[in-house]
Amino acid sequence: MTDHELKLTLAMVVLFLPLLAAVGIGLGARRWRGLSAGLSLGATVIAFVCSLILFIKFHGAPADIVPATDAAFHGIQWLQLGDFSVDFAALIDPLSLLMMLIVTTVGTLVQIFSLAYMRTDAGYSRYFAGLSLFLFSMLGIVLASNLLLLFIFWELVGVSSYLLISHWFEKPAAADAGKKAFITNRIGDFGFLLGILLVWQLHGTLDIIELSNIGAVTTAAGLLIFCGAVGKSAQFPLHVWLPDAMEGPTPVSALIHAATMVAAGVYMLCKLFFLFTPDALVIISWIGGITALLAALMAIQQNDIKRILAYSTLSQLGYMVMAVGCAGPAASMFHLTTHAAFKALLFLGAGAVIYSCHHEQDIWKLGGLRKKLPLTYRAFVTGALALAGFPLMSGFFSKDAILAQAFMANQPLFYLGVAVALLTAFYMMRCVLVAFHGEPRGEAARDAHEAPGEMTGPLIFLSILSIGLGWHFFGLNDFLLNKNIWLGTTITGAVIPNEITHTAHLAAMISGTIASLAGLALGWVAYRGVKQDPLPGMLGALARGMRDKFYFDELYAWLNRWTQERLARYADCFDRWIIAGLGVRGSSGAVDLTGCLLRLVQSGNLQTYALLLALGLLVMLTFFLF
Amino acid sequence: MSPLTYIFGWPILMALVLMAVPRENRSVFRWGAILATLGSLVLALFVFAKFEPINDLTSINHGYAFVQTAEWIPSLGISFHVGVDGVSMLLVLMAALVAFAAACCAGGIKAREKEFSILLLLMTGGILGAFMALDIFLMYFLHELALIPTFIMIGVWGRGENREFAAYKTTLYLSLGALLALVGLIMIYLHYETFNLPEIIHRVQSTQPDLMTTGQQGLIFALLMFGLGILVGLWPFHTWAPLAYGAAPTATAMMHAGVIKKFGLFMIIRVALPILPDGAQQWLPVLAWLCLGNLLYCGLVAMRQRDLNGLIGNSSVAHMGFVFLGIASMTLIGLTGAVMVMVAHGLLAALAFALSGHLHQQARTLDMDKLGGLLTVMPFWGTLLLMALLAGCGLPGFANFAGEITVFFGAWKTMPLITGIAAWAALVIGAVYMLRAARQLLHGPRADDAPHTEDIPGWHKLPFIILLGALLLFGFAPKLLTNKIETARESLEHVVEMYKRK
Amino acid sequence: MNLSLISLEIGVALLGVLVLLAGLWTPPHRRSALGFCTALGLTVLLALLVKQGMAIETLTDSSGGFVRDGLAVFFKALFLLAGILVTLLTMGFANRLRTGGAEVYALNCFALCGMLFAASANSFVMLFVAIELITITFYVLTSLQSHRLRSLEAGIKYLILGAAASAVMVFGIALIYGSAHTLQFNLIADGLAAGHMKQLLLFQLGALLLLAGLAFKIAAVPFQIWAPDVYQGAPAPVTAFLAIGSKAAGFVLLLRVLYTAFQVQPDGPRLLEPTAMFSVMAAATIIFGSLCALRQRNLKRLLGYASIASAGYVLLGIVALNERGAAAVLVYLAGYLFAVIAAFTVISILTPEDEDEDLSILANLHKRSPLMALTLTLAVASLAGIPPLAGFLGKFLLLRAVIEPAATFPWLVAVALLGVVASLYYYFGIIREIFWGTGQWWTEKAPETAAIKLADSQVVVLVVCVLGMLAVGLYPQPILEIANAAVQGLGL
Amino acid sequence: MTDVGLEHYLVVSAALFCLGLLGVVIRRNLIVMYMSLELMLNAANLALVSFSHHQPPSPHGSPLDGQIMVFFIITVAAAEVAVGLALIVALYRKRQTTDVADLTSMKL
Repeated sequence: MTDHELKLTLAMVVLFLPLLAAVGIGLGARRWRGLSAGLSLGATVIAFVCSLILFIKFHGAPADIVPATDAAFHGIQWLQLGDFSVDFAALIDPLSLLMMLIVTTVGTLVQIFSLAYMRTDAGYSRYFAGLSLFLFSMLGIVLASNLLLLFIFWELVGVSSYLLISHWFEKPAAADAGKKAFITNRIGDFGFLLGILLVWQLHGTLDIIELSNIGAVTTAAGLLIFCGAVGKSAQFPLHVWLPDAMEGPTPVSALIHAATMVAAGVYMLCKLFFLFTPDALVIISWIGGITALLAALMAIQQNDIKRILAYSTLSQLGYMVMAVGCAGPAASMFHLTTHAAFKALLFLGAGAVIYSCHHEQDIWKLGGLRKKLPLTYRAFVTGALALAGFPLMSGFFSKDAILAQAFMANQPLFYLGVAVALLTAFYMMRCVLVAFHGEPRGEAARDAHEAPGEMTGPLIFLSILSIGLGWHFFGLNDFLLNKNIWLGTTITGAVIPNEITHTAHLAAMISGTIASLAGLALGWVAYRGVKQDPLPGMLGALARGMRDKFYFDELYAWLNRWTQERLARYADCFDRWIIAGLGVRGSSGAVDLTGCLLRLVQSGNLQTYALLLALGLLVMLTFFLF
Repeated sequence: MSPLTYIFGWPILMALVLMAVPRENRSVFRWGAILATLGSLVLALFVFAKFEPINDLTSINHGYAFVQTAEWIPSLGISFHVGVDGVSMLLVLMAALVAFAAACCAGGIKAREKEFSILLLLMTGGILGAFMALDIFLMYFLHELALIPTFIMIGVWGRGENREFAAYKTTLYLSLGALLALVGLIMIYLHYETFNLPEIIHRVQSTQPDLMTTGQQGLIFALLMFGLGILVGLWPFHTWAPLAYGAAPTATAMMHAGVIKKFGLFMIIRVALPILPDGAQQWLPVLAWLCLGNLLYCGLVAMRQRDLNGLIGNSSVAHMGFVFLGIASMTLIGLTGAVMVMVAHGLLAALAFALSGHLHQQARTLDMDKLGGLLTVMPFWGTLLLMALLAGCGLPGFANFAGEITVFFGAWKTMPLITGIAAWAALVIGAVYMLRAARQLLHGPRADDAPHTEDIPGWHKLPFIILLGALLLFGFAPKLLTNKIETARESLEHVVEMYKRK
Repeated sequence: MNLSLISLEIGVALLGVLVLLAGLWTPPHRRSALGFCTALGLTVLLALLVKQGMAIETLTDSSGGFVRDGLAVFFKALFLLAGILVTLLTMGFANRLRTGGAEVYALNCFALCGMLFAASANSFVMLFVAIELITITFYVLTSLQSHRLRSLEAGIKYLILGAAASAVMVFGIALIYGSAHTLQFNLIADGLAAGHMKQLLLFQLGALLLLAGLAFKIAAVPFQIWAPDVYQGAPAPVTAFLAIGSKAAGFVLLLRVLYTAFQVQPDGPRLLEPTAMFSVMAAATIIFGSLCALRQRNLKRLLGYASIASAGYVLLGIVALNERGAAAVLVYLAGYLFAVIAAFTVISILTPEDEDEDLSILANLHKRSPLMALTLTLAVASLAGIPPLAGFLGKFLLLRAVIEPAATFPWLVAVALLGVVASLYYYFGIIREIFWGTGQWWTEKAPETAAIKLADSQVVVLVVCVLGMLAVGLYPQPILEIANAAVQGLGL
Repeated sequence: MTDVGLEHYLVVSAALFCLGLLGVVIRRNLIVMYMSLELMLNAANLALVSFSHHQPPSPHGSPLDGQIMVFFIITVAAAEVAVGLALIVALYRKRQTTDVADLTSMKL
């Protein structure tokens, strides 16, 4: 078996096994809960193993498209019309190998965790089918070799996310959240689609490899493509769906809304880095920065443990996008990887807490869990420290890389980044202190007991990754800094990812450490042993604003009501009253009325008839004779 | 004899046979209809499989396969003339699929089964024949044969308070459309003195390209565009559609929304575009803007619907906008996309109306405010409805997406603004109303006073599965569609070339 | 004088006289045998006519006033067929007449005789006599149910207005005679062609008055005023005969006068402006007939208005001023024959003795008599122009004729389309009453449900009409050929 | 003595015709209306006869045509009168009236 064939086989196994699992569950396995879970988990584990083999074996190889270069597989065309063709082919480059590995790893862990977490759920089989479908779609994004294929899987992850968020569809909040997520994503996808169309018009191709040989052409195309990432990675101004998506089961939040799907936007930006002009990058970086700051501020005043994590996810995604904008896709991918580990850890930890505390999610009703759930506590703290960028944790290194990029590209963003790092440390400290320390403040917290092994096992594994992923020993950073793994950077005129200078490195390291420690310290001071949140008293209106997410939901609801809904109402009224009413009924009524009037002529009186006859004759003679 | 003749002759023959059966034998009618449509379906699949492209436009059959001709009214230049190319082949297959599904779904009819079955079969035969006719008169004639049962079925077996109004409005509206188109067709005939479609097209494209002046072409094209547009629900002539589908019995709504409505579009592609390239040049820009009326405006109207059928009806009108956009783009890609959307939407509309028909049969209401949480009580139905709704908002994996995206690619280069607005309507507005329906009907808690509903039993699932299966099949492998359309490529290219000639 | 030329007319007249005489000795309960004999006799005559064939050689008598060409033969066959069907239809109705059980058959024969002459008229003398024979007979026929005030009233209205129209026409003939110095069609044409026409204004005035008289016969606006009342008041079989026979006679005379005598052609001498006149007339007729019928509940009156609208459509074929138009008129009338007779047969059976022919009498018809329901539905669909019935073909041909590239009247076509759409509304109303009518909602009376027993003669009429509509609609090739050949003689 | 020419006859004829028409239009009694109709027919007769009399020699058509026509008209008119009067009598026996205003059972 040649390398090429091996690559192809493994990639296809990775991609299609989850789909087969989903189809299998849908077609009949859903009647047996264990079989469904087994199918799904088995597929994911095999996919994980294959990904691992692929990564180890090929992580240094240049980008390769399978099977389009393989004559035997040339037939797999999804669509072909003249000069417009969409090949179903996988683009395997080091970046996609890394992403595959991340997705399958987290996927495996989350599924193991779910075995216990969802055990009593009525929609157990449906849940695993959804997860498998999601994994298929996500891996499709990772492997897609052209933009349209990417868009297809992009949409499919959207729908699997929709299905999983509204898994508990009887709950109105969950159902609404799913809908909101899907529609908000669709707004981003709208831009994405236009971007694809524009790229096709300007470049004449949609194939990523071919595109990478052309490079960026206009700012507009890049920005439109970026719209897709704004939607999927929940960037400002389309960030509103992600917190609501926490209505889904917690493992889903861990997998989809923390580690993988929301990172797909960042992944796409990194992979298509060559499509962005410097102007586009500036805008991208600012969007990322704003998202990071806003989300961090909002996170400070949230009380739901999952929502805190959701806002922190938003904030970290903003970080990654900012890094891409600062011409640092390597830093971005680095943070994406570490973030996947520690945020999955945090979410699963939160899941364990929620599981143990009978679905109590308000941190002010928890407390004192440190003693009841020691293992979970340790895991959660590990994750929190990693997220806060505590020195030598994985998050420290990746955040450091991003700050360094920002330092070189855009100084204001650097300071913004530092501020965000401080805020991050602060709210994570708040979360840990309030939820785990002190005395239990609610029934649920008092009765809590440690979760079973299926749940703690993944926690331990992820804790290890969260600590060590950034170390030089893992080689992740070096791997990403290798220029060869980036598409399109070899052509002339392309934007080259920045190389981090020593000064930047130093500045980032020092300010990052200080921010992290300062944030943790502030949090310790503010929340040590408190019974209720002291911040609203100190900050007043600002704290309210943070708690109410700066009123974005209200703003959008208002906007929607005043634009689209109002238009819809006008259209409906127009339809009902003007077209169907005035137009159709009106004209038929007019005809009817004319008919009634005309009939008056037939008065029944012979004399009138004779008169009309004579008049008719007269009219006829007048008209046609003279 | 060509197998095509059997495909559409078989249901008509069955209708005639059923006329002689006494009305007491209720099940005979039901099974007769199913059997006849199944026969057509099997034959259509056979033809689909055997179909071999004949790309030689100069051949005696002008690139059509399975051609059969016979004299009918020679003194008017009218003949019995059937044949298929890639485009009509797909529509025939889709029509046969939907007809079979509709016959299976006709079980809800509990009164006058005899007449219903006969009308359904006439409808099926008529529309199948209309898609394969190569004589313009025959085409029109068979379409009318399919259209008229619609009116009767809405009037007799329709539901709701205003079914009579719906029947009247539909009749008058659609007849007006058909008549306008007829005037246009007669005007074409007066120039060429024949109704033989391939011959006329051949003369337009090679020997007599300038037989009609630009002004005449413009007039005729306008007549065809608006006449056929009324049949399809082109904005602003669409208000009959939601009304009619709201009142029509399930099988009728499936057949009409799914298949018969496609005829207007088919005729624009088949007759108006090739014969009237100059007319097309004058009017297609107008059509491009009108299609936004469908996509955007009807989408917005659909957002306001409280009734499931109203929503599906409006959305089905909205989806016609894609086809119009594809036609207006006048590119090979756009036209291909238009045909794909026609096929996909035919299957989808039939599926959606079949589902809403089942719900109505169970709950006696389609008011979305009164229903909720149905996914728990009717998992199979609910899953299918969810998939249909998602297909309706253009989710990849369903044939609709393949068609819509192709249309966008076809239209983008020439009309970026319109395509952009259309994409907004497709991606966002479509998602808003489709998911709203899912949220209200399937999700959420069940109301305490919700009517008792039961899932689709046993073999009754078959038609649903067939329709959904076809949607998924063509969605995952749109090449199955494009391969067939590709065989008509040369003639489509001719059309595009003629269009761009000036 | 070659008697064999008019043998058909003689035969029909003789048949009428024989029936009248036989009626004297026939006891009242055997009267239907008279009808049967009449129908048989007419059938034999029709068979003879067909056997002589549509021999399309033009034969004229020595004086030139009578012509027997394709057109004449076509219409003679049409009239005879109508006569046979109406006679059969009358057999079922005769017991309602109270008086004149035998006379009705004889009068039918005489009217038919007039029509046969009209089909062959080639001079104004013949035209006048034929028309008067038809009209005066119809005065009597209309008021034959003299115990019904409506019948009598209709007769008198028809009489006064019809006589006035005749007087107008005759005055027109006089003026034409004054300017052309002859009453023979082809001689007038020769005179026109040779430019002998001196007093042009006189001729035009005369022609207009003459056309007004003919327009009265076909009930075209503004001379439609009599039609609704007479259609409503006359006994149903008479209305049927009036609707097809009298109207078709009007049209054959119109064709002859316009094309043979006046030689109007699209590019001919501009003595008249027939195109403008007839297009306005057609449009007004279509609009008036269609709109007035919309809210009409009396079935016969409704069909009266509908027949006005139909006359408008037929006029479209005359507007076209070409062979196609003329042929379309012929085919349309052939289809119209079956539809109208079918409709009036059903009405004649259903109409209660002393009541209105309100639409509600149709309620439950599909249960009471499926054959009648089917026939009436098809008849109405055919009148509305729905394929695959004869009416569709007729309207198709008329539209085709009027949409000629040379003479486009966009507004006229638009009016015609609107008329068709409006007509769908009221025809659909009839079908609705048949299948899901609920009877008279304003009274508490439940609709009749008793099954209706049809007489054999009525079944024959219904079946013939259904077959006729379907045959003309589905396989029109033969009739098209005949019609095309028939209009050759018009000199277009 | 003034020569009475074709024009004079025609003027009289036209006047008669118009008078007849006017009579039909304005009179309410059926019998009088009927008489007016006869007047119109006779106007036509007068015109025909005078045309026939003043017809110049012409290659086609006999000058007697017009007068033959007149005989036909008179005959037909007689038949018409017979039928008409019978109807009016029948009406009178049924309704005791000959006023047209009473004949409006069918309208609209």
